[in-house]
Amino acid sequence: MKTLTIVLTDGPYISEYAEIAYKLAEAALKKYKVNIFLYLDAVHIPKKGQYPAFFINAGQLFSELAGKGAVVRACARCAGARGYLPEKEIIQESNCKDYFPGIRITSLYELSEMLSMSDRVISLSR
Amino acid sequence: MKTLTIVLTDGPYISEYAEIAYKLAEAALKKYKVNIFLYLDAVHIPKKGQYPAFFINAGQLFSELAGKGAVVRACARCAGARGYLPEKEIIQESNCKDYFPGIRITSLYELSEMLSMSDRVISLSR
Amino acid sequence: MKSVFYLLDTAPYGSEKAFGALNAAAVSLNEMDVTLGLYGDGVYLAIVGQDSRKLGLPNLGDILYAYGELRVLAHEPSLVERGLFGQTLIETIELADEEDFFEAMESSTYVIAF
Amino acid sequence: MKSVFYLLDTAPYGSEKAFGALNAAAVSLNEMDVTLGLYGDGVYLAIVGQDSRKLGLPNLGDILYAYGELRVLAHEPSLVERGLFGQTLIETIELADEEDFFEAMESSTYVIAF
Amino acid sequence: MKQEKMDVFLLTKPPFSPRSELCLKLAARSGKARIYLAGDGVYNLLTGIEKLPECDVYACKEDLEARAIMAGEKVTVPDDFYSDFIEDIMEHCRHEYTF
Amino acid sequence: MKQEKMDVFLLTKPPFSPRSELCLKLAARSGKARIYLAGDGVYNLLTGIEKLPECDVYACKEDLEARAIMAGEKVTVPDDFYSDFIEDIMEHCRHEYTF
Repeated sequence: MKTLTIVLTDGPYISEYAEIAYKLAEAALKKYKVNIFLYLDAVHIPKKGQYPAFFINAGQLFSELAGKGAVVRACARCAGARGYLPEKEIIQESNCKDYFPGIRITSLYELSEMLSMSDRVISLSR
Repeated sequence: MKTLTIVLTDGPYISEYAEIAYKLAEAALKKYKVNIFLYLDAVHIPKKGQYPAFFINAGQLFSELAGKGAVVRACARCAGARGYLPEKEIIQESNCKDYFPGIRITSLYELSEMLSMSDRVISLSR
Repeated sequence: MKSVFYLLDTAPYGSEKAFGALNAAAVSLNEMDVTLGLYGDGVYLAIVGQDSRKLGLPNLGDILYAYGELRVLAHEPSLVERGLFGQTLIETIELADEEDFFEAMESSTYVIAF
Repeated sequence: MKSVFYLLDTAPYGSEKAFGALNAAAVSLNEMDVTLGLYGDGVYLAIVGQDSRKLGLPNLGDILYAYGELRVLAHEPSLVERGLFGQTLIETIELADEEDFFEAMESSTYVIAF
Repeated sequence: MKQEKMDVFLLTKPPFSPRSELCLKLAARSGKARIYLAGDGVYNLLTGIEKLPECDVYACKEDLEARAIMAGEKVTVPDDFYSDFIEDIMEHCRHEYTF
Repeated sequence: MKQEKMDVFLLTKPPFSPRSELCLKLAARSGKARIYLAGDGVYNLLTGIEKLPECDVYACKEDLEARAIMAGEKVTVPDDFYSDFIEDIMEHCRHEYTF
């Protein structure tokens, strides 16, 4: 099965990229393996407890993607800087208690591995 | 005493504006009243638990400004969308348990009040 | 009365900034003279007939109509450059040439850029 | 071996993107052919003598030196436009005219823009 | 006869942004380009992106509606924009670019 | 004689960004402008911002050092950039702008 990797660098709401990435990933998951790497501000996307009165909950969208089989990973350096810390214990497929289920914090080397295992790559950033 | 209001829209680390705003506010506090309104992505700045290995902790900087008398407020709509919720109880001058001391979530009307009470306004955004 | 000029130079929908500028302008209406200045990519907000339901986003054109008392200026050279001069624009929006646009900024107490 | 072209078009220090692009390029070095392409405002990263200690930020020039094996291309027309053509540039950086720069993008397996 | 593969571009920035201009330059060099316009990328229809030679232009329906942009005759507006784009980049393309 | 007050600009964007160009246009109209360059704004020294007529240009030392930009003779590099800027906008200016 072919693999698509999506690299994101924006947080939710401020730009449309989290939603566009969701639509791309959802379409791709019907036939392909999908990796999503959350870099820089994109590590805010999986934060629990979002109440976007006027928008669609971005954390929920990405958790849903993980539930459908997408591998969603956040950069450890970017996440740590922004106050999201990995823990040893994995609960609901996540190693960060502030994150939605299914989304984990990993080293930046995971981006490199994702790329080397991919067929196509999409990057979205402001 | 004259009043300066600073309006921010970027989160920490992704841009230099949190640090520039800190330097502006610190200089202004020696002689003036300072208001800071955190709008859009800037509501991420006061998040607790930041470990920016290569940068200066932005949350700490803004908490320090609040300690020196700056009025630091975050937009309720933007904060809620991003998972920061106000509570009734005020602990350490903050109404959000995810925020550094001294920084509160308020309605956007507070921006308008800050402006009408100010002598000068600075806005910083990408 | 103090006056505030909100400068919006980002396209609507792709970024939250247009929504943010509209909300900020709306809450200031009671206390100050408010102008929303559309400049650069901000002028796309002026196009009539926006329908954002399928994106699940607030309709920014409707918000503009809802605050009819808000003065909205669109920078004409930005409109022309973007191929918008022939388009039907939201009728509450005033076109301003560069001179008038800059004068509106200069005569405001504050200029806030998003 | 797969190849990845990281496109950096943002100025260093004012944004985390340059630091992010350098780190991403560094971790890919073992597994792929990596090129960092400086384009538009990204070319400011090429200036020699950066000293960011007083800003409390990592020195991006030093990071470039530390990964000497990383191929870094600077888009010459962007340099010229920004008044950088006479400046001393970090010596590990290759200047590329538009044709060579675009060819490097086209011949890479992936292009990732930050 | 072997069908020559195309280059596929996803453009989400409005006209005149440095990324849009880079996208247009690479598309012009391609000889066989398909440009998918999503998000603020649909504003490129106001400045005539569909007139580029040897380029097919696709635009996302929901993004057109939100922004009140009309797609002319030369522009394809698929029923399922994202599925078509994914199919193109995964199966039918020489190189994919996102701007 | 009454000293005419100046317009004060804080510019943190590099050259050619739409905000920088707007800043330069307003400064050119001012007749008495003082431009403070901080952050990526100091890159404007490479494109001759200090040559604008009726403009004083100030640049932030730490931002110059980080970016390895030299300030020419016509540019003031204060010991305490932010204090000077605050003093100017709070006490000595007709209008302040930040870009």
